[in-house]
Amino acid sequence: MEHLIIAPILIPAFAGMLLLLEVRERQPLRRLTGLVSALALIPVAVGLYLRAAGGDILVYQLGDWAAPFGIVLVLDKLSALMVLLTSLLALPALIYASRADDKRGANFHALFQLQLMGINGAFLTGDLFNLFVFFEVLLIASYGLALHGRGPARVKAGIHYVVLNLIGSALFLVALGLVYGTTGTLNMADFAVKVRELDGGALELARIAGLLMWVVFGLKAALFPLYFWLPATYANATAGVAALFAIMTKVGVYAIARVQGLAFLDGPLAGLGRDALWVLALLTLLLAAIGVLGARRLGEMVAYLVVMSVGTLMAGLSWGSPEATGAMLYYLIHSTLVCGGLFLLADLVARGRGKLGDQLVAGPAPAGRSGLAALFFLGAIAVIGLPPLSGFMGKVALLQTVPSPLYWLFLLGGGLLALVGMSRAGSTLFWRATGDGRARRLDRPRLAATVLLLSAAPALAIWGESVLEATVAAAAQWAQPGLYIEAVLGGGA
Amino acid sequence: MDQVVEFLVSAAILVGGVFALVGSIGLARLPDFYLRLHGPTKASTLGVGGTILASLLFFSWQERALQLQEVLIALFLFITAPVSAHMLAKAAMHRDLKRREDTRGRPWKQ
Amino acid sequence: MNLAILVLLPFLGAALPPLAERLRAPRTALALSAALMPALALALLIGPAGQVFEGRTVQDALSWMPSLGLTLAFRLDGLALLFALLVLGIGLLVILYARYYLSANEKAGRFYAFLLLFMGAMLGVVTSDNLLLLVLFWELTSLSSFLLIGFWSHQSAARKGARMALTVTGMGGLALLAGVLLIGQVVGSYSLDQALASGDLIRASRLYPLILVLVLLGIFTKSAQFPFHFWLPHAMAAPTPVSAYLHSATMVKAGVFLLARFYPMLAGTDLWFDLVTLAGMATLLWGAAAALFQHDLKGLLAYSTISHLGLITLLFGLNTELAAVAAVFHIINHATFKASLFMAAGIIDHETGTRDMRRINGLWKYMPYTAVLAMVASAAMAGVPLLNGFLSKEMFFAETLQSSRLGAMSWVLPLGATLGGVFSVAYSARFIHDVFFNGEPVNLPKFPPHEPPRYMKVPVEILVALCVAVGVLPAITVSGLLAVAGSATLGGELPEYHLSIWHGFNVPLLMSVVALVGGVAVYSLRRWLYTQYDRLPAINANLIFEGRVQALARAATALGNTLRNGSLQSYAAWLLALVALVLLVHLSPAAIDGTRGLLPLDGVALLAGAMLVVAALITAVLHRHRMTAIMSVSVVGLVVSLTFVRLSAPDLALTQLSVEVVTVLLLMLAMYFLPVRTRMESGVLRVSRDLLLSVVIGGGVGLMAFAMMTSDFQTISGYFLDNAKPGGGGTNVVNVILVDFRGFDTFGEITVLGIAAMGIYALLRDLDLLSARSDSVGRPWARDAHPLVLVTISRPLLPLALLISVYIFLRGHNLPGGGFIAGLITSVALLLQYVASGVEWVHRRMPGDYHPVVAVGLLLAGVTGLGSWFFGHPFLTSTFDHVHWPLVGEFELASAMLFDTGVFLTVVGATLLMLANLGKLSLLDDKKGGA
Amino acid sequence: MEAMVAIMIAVLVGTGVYLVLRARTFPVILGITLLSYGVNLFVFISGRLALDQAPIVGRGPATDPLPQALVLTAIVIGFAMTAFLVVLALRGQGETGTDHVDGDADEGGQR
Amino acid sequence: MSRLLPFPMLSLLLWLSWLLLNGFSWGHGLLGLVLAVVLPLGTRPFWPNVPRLRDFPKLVRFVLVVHWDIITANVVVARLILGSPRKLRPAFVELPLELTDDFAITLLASTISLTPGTVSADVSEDRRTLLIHALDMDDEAELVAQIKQRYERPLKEIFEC
Amino acid sequence: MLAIALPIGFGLIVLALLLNLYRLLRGPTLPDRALALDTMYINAIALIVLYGIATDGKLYFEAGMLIALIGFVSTVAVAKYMTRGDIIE
Ligand code: NA
Ligand code: NA
Repeated sequence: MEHLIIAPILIPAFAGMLLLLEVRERQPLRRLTGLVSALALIPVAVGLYLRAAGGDILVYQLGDWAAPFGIVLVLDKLSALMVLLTSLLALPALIYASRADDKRGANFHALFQLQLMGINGAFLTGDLFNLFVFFEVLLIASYGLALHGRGPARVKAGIHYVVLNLIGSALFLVALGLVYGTTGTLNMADFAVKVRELDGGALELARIAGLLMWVVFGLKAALFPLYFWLPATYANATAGVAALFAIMTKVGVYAIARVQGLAFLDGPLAGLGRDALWVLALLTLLLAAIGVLGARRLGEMVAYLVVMSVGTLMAGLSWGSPEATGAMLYYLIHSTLVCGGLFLLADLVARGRGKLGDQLVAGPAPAGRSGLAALFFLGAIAVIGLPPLSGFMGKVALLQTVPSPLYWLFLLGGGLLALVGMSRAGSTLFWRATGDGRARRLDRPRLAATVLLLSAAPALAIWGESVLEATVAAAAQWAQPGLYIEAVLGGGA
Repeated sequence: MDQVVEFLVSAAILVGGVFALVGSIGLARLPDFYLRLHGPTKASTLGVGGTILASLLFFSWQERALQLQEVLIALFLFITAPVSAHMLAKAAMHRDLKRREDTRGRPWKQ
Repeated sequence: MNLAILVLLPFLGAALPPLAERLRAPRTALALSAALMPALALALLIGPAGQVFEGRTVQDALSWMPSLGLTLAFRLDGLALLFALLVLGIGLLVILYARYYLSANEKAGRFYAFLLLFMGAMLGVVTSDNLLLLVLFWELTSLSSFLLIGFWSHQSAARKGARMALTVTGMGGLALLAGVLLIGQVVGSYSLDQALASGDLIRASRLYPLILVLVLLGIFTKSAQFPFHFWLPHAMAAPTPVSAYLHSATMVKAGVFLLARFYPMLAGTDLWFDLVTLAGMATLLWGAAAALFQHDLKGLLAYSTISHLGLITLLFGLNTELAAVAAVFHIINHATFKASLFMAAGIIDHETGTRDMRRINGLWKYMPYTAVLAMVASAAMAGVPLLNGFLSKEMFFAETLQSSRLGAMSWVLPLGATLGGVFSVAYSARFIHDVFFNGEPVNLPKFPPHEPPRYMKVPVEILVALCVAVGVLPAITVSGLLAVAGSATLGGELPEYHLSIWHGFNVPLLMSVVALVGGVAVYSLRRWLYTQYDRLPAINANLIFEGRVQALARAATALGNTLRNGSLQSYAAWLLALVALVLLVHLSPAAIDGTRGLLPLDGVALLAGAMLVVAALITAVLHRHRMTAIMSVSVVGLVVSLTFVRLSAPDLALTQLSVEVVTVLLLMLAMYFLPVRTRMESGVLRVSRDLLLSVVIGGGVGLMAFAMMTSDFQTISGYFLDNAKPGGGGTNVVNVILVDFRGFDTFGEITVLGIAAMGIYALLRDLDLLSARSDSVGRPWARDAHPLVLVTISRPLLPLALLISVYIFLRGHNLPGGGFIAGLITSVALLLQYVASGVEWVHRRMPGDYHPVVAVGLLLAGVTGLGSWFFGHPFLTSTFDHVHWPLVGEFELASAMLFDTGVFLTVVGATLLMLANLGKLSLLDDKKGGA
Repeated sequence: MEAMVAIMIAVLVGTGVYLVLRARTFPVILGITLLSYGVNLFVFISGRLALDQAPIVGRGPATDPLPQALVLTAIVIGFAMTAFLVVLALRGQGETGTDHVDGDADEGGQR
Repeated sequence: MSRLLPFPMLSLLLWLSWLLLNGFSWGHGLLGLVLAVVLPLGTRPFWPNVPRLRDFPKLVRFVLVVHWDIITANVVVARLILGSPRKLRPAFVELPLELTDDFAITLLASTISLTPGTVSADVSEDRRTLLIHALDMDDEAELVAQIKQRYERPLKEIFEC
Repeated sequence: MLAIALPIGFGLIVLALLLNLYRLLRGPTLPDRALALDTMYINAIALIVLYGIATDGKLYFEAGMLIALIGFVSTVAVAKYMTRGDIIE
């Protein structure tokens, strides 16, 4: 039994608890604890990924109870990839927040760690109800983080975010009730096996359970018409938090991929809701692109870019082929890191512009204008999908594997709208500057964190083949639910 | 079961039920809040008391040993119920709730 | 020799000038640092060039993303060589020119960097042997030209021009990408080599029309073909070296380069002829005519460029080999004379301070040397014999006569060509006459103008010399290059043709003569034409485009705001409507097909159920009376608890009951700061919508519940019933599941509780809230804050409640109870102390920060889980044993108890952290308000 | 009995949905509470109904214990979430001066 | 002893409660004893004034009297409730207190509330008067005298000198 | 005999609960409603104890005890809210 599998959950969990124990509010100590944990997650995640890349699916039986009776963690290529991605995103986001933002409210570091715990748990768990629990962990932590700091807009957005997710949690429970009520199990693999044997009314209920899960995961992923909460929530969140949130929508995408890959690739419910997801994904893509164009703040624009990436990803996923899923995963990695970096960048810009913040109106140039402009240019190219950065590779991969004229039109057209929007934004912020603003230097650690995340774009382009090979391999494994089921139900029991 | 015990249990149940109901009837039909306050705090305590007595008898007989756990319910209720009534009375006086005109004495200003 | 390195050199070179600038290098050194890499590249090109002239194609490939079909594959054939020479050669001249053009205070380092980026991209476009790589470089040219056009970013025109160029060419680039992907789909490879060899396959493909249209979209936008030409004049806001480079020799030529490159793949069909010829002809005429009317020197050149690009395009469209060769020839010629003209225009701008031809007159007097150069180049542009422009234009005229595709309408082509020639001569004449003669300068910002610095003229001299050399001695100067480029374009043998000045008296010559005479005639009529032109409504593409974009952005914002209207309820309605839709579409009464026997319904259950229904409805109907609603919700909670009692779930009943109490406390704490009533706000329509959603979703869930309850199913739960005792050491199966089988869920659950408490603490910290100074009827609050009876009773209740907590906790593993319920009881008892005696009183008696309690609780649970590692078991593996003590007897010790203690502490800590801090709010308020 | 419970669930979910769609935080909180009751019952009955069969080993026939454990977890989480929402509503009241959440357009515009 | 058992009555109550809950066994007797000692000690700070029990037998007597009163008066009150509300003669009555100990006053107030027909509505700030609401009062003096005699006096004897 | 007494007992208490609900619905004042709720809690105890007798088990005794012990806290909170607004001061 490899205890390393549970480490991505336990490391931040214990870090969070220890942070809670530290009552004297010694910020340096808290920062250190948080950063050490975030740093430690990276080698752990790399190690896990390397284990998974070998091709075996590893199962960790909590409490030594065999599936489907106990809860299991499952490490396959897909979940390992997601955990690795999370760790890579988390460290720069935390570095950025640790400069000063963490002091703007209580318990920041503990919440951050427990958020990581929730995210990693959601990626690793092989049990549907446990997925619900980890969803709640990551949600409640994200509520706290989204509201970290102050300001009416943040609170208002926070209320929207919280209430919608509470409704979402209720729906998830209904879905879980149906899952258990029809198949008598909660283990994902077991569910996948038993759902294939259903018929009659039970099948009908299981179908609704699946569709409700799509709704719930779609809410997390921010699919149309469920994304409306996202722009305000993300745009108003503290930068480091917004950057971390770039992975949150991906949890939704992952959950859909996971459940779909296990239970709905074949059998009586094959392709469940795929058409609807496809349509919604395309609409999301389009509307988010329009949102990018119409955004009036940089943070809002980046938030819409996040939504746009979700549309792009979900369309790729709902196309259903392993190849498209492989391409989708590459794009997922790219968009998570780049959007995270852009959130940080938006904050750097806002900081340099005083009261104007990240509003897209002409004003004094931010401190370190040319450097920021260069970063913005880089990030914009990447996120729009222009060469030679990772966005281009990702889009080409998706276009190649999803040969649908409609998708091409939306993806390329959306890219064009984003191009127009981002070029306007960049022009307004960096070119139309009315004289140089405050001559303050850029904060180096903040800049470093931003650069770290944005450097994903060139890195994913240069080493694109290795990454794409990895994501394609993950998708290939994903497309063979039998392997997963065998590992969970066959092996350890 | 012994007829006598059964009779006693049944009687206790009925007594409890009747007093619970009477208390609630008081709550429902008495004309002002202060009067309504008497219904539940009195009758309900005996209502619960009756059922608890029934339960004591029943289980003690059943287990052939004294089963007094339920006494604790009564104990706790006797400790807490007057507080509820007291606090509600204070609330009513604070709000200067209407009382029946022929009420003698006056409530205190809060 | 590695072609990849050749392409890489300018990119590497882009780093040098900024570095030099940072080192405060003088301007010349800066220019030299910029020139270094291109010069090196040009030198390195000599070797492979020799091979190309021997008729070979030099190829070179590195792997990049083979799974995408994207390889770093390069090829150097005649066509690529031609363009590489143009890109590098003219590039070097432009760097030299820019050394003098840019003023001292401009960021020359950055400028050169952008220029070199562009150069590298352009080099990449022309040498790519991989279609995706080609697109990649293609887009890079758009991006780097965006930076170059916007170089003077303080100018609005520059910013807008840059964005327009990027938008239009970017759109084309996306279309090209789509086209290329389709080609790849048809050919099965993105290798240019293979694609060029698969022309027949592509043309026969069902996708051919789509491919053609997409590729042409890319080409036309880049080469400013009608109707995508409008961005080019506005790109003239760029510094002149940029125009000289991008808009004469390179970027706009990328489009026609691609026409040449894809010629073997896509040309030869009627569709090709129709689309390409038509666009070319329209562009030729429109550009030529518009050029005449520009008063801006660079504007004239820009439209002239458009026109010449149209000419080249038209030639490619004609589908004859000779026309293609002519097109390639004209590419060379146009590059040389147009680059020199731009530079000359830049010199004039530089020396006079304006580009307005209405003010610039009679410069012959002031800068005769420059005038000569410019006049020669203009003559070449006009197609005057003995200059290079004449030769290719002659070939063009000849080719227009050969086409028969239009049947009876075939005369249109030569006519159009001649007409284009006429205007071309006219605007060239204007460039010469209006600038260098035509009286005296008017109000020049810089006066008097004089010749520019010596070396600023060198690039122009070189280019003009080339114009003359090619024009006079074509066979010696250009024929070799043209031959290899032409054959590479055609992808095979060259047709028979002769580059000579004199072909005898023939129709093309006649057309040339007509063009020259007609052009001069048109120019002499210019005053009348200008007045006519001024009567036409002015069209400013920049304004229109910017207006469109802004309107689009506004519409986008409006649409965004309509959907994302800031109303939580509309978001929630979308979510719930989606659920309702799922239920309406997929749920049918047929789902109730179970055969499970029903339980009898008794009166008590019926009445209790009715009570719940009534209370829930009261809550919904009377929700605006908030206190009433809170109480009716409590009734619902009570009935739910009773339901759990009735339906064999004692643990749930206990949990529900204790949670209920804490929730009411919480709500009452909150109510102090919230309005007592909700105003009536929803309209009938809104209420009906919400009712509909409620009925559908409520009904649907109820129906599903009934369907589930009435059908049998296979479940794993038998395992838990069987193993709770032997495996988990407890008889309360629910508890064993919670602390053992699914202890990980509980671990997560208490984490949620802990996080919620932390988040609440953070939310409450320095929250400014106005509390009500009087109750809902306006009466001041009662005096008695701590009623005696309440205070006194709360005291013994604390130890009693703790006793009960211990009892509930200890029995939990075997009977209903457990850490969670025990924790809640303890919390309530402690909260009662707060309610009865106040925060300060309580905090004098016990520590007020509950963070450590939560932490210790979570850690205890976590560490218990970790403990199993030391025994080689997974996280949270439990163990238990029966211990026998004298007197006490036998009792069980289970690690799960330790875990449950963690749960207990977390619950106590979290609940108190939440509620006590909420209670403390009013203290802050009191201090602030001094009430 | 099953029909009775189904109706209870339907009413709870229905009223919950209705209240969640009201324009202020307070009814939304109530709505979430009712919705949670309904949903918890729904999960609970996924183990089917049983009278007097508490899942305690050694007391004869026992009902399905698993959904009970799940609901217990759900109740705790629901409590945490409700508490958070209540305090958030207070925060909203404190920072915006109202508990209205049916907002105006354009809040993405300002920070 | 008083250090270890600050409130012997409470400890006894806790111990008995524990045995009531768990039934008697040596184990539980011991555990209950531990709890009966530990819990009062732990909650010691919450008891600023220790009510001293003077007379245990009187307490038992008092409890029995109260129970008897509850039962008998319940019948009376039931009749009142079911009868015509018109016939009720409600009244607020102020009872002058002789008791001075908070705990004793609270016990008196609770007793009054528990016995049918009367509810203690308030205690004056100076703790000298108890406000009682009576459901159906014949004569104020009689009621006050009855309460004083039946409840207040025993309580005074139990808890105060 | 018990077989008759029990249903009657249940009936009486449920009837009482319904009357409480009526008062809760009717009001007219907040203290009335709070009192009604408090009474419901107490009647619920009786119901639970009866259920224990009816099912011949003591599993639900704790539920009744819990209500008796801490059920009044919500009533106290409501009453305190009405008099002081601030329930924890
Ligand atoms: Na002029
Ligand atoms: Na307070």
